[in-house]
Amino acid sequence: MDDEDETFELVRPGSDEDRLTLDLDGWEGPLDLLLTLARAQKVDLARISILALVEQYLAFIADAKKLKLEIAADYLVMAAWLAYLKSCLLLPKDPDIEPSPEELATRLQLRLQRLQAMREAGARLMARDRIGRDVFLRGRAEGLTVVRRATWRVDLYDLIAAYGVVKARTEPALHVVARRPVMTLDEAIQRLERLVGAGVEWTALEAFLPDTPDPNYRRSALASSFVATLELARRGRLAIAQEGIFAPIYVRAA
Amino acid sequence: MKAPDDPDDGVRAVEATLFAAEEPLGIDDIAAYVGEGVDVRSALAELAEHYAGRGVELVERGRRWHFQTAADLAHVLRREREESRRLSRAAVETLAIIAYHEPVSRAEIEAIRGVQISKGTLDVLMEAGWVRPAGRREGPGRPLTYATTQAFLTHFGLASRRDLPGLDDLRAAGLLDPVDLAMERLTDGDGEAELESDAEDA
Amino acid sequence: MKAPDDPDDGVRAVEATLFAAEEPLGIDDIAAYVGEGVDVRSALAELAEHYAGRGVELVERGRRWHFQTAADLAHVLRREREESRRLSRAAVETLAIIAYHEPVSRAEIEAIRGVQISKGTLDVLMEAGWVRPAGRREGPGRPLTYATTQAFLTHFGLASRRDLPGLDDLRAAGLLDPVDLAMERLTDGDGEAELESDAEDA
Repeated sequence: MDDEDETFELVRPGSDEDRLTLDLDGWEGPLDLLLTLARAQKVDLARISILALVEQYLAFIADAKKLKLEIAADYLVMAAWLAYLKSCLLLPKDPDIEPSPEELATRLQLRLQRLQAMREAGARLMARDRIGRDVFLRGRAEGLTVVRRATWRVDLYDLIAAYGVVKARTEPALHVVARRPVMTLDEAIQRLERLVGAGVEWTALEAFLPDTPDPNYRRSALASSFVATLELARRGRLAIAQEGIFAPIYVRAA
Repeated sequence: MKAPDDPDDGVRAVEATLFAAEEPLGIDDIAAYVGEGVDVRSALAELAEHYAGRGVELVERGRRWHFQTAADLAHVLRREREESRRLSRAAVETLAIIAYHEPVSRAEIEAIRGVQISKGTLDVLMEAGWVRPAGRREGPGRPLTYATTQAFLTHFGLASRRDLPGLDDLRAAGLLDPVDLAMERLTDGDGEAELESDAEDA
Repeated sequence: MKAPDDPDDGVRAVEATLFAAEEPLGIDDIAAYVGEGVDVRSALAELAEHYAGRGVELVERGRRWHFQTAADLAHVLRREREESRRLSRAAVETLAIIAYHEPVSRAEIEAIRGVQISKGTLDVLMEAGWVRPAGRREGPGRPLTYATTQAFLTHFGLASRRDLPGLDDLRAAGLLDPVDLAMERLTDGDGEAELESDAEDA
């Protein structure tokens, strides 16, 4: 237990909490805990005994369990893995095992070295002369000003076109509607209802379209009449037949 | 590296304190930072002399000291940047209405446009130098009226307002055709800021 | 009054501009204020020399320049011992990993630390303005990468990333290479390993 006391001290400097209430929150994961234990060996990480480290970790977890401390799953996963690694390292060499336990141990060592390197780098970074702590910027900088001067892009055409828009918007423009080559749905329904009448012969929808040279009007009439057939069929006034997709549509009185 | 005229640490401390201070400091304030051992008064004298003629000067105002940039360099610290921007549609329409109907009040502009104009629109036109207030109209409320300026004529290459095309000209040019104009605006697509969804569709 | 070593107006203008600026300025920024006729680069060199050893110094951080108080006067100016923004250990480590490995993905950071990054860690670093997203890496999953910012260099007093403490040693020791690569080196022995940036073993 003495070892662990020392470890707590190492990791939680300045912590004045009662050690019985300690859990594993003090560590940033199992790798962090391993690194702390490794540093307690007080040798270069490159020459550390992985086997001894594994023993320490497992002992630590066992102690934590005894104290009924909460142990997060990833610490337990690491413990299981280390127990496996330990058994592999102790058993006679089996060349069939890939990767070899030695390689796994080396990898662990490399990871600890990297974490250690970044931890030290972070500490050195934080210890630099930092603005607002060690060095200070000017307290009341006058500030530099950029005066933005807008130059507007607009020409005479924009101006008179805008006036045209205003005028067109406020003046009623009835003539536009009258000129549109459109057959409205109401128109189409009335027309179709009249033309189909009581005819019981299947007749192609096209036959009911108005005779017009204007292709736009013809297209509008076709669209409106098609919708009109659907509407009239819904009302039970006529029946629709079609042999296949895109085949001619036939109608007759229902 | 140190030259013989390098400042001593007391002077340096006073210099740094004044530099970092958020407001002008009195001698006592400075002493509270730099400590007992420093002769603040003589440090200030040394600094004032050192900075004389530089881009930054140490000045005393009402027994308080601070650094400030040299007054003759004020013009350096501000620069102008020209930004070419497209006038919003609301502004162009408003300008056009003023040009065709001046002098015209804000309420009249809105009546002609059929849409309200936002506060900034007239400001922008006045800032551009194209529109000016043109007195108040006699009558209820005495509304302020607006008119165009000489700069407006110059910018748009007009000798006078009479050069603006009349309604007949506009119609002949197809500029009164709402469908075409609506189409044009749809394809224009320059991201108008002003939202005017009404009255577009014919 | 003018001594022979008094600065010329170009130098004074650069001095005043940097004094007045609220943030570090690049050479182009300065030139935009002081105008065409000034050799900003040589003015900066002259100013840096002039201020060396004074209570206020001119420093370059990532190609941007600013004045700050001399580091050895920290004890004079430090108002309170408490750091206003105390970073968690996770944040410090994460910042170091990003600085020494950038651009680096989240998975790579986690591989080095052996734990997942908790939600707030990167946020805190980005909020401080020290870390920024640095684009996605080509490859499986196209992970987002992170890098440090100009403000990071400024805050930590680094002229450039090359100034990161111990960077050369870490690089020489291979400690900035991923474990897989280091492993390959160890087993191959010839040190000629292909660079593989993707994640280390979990």
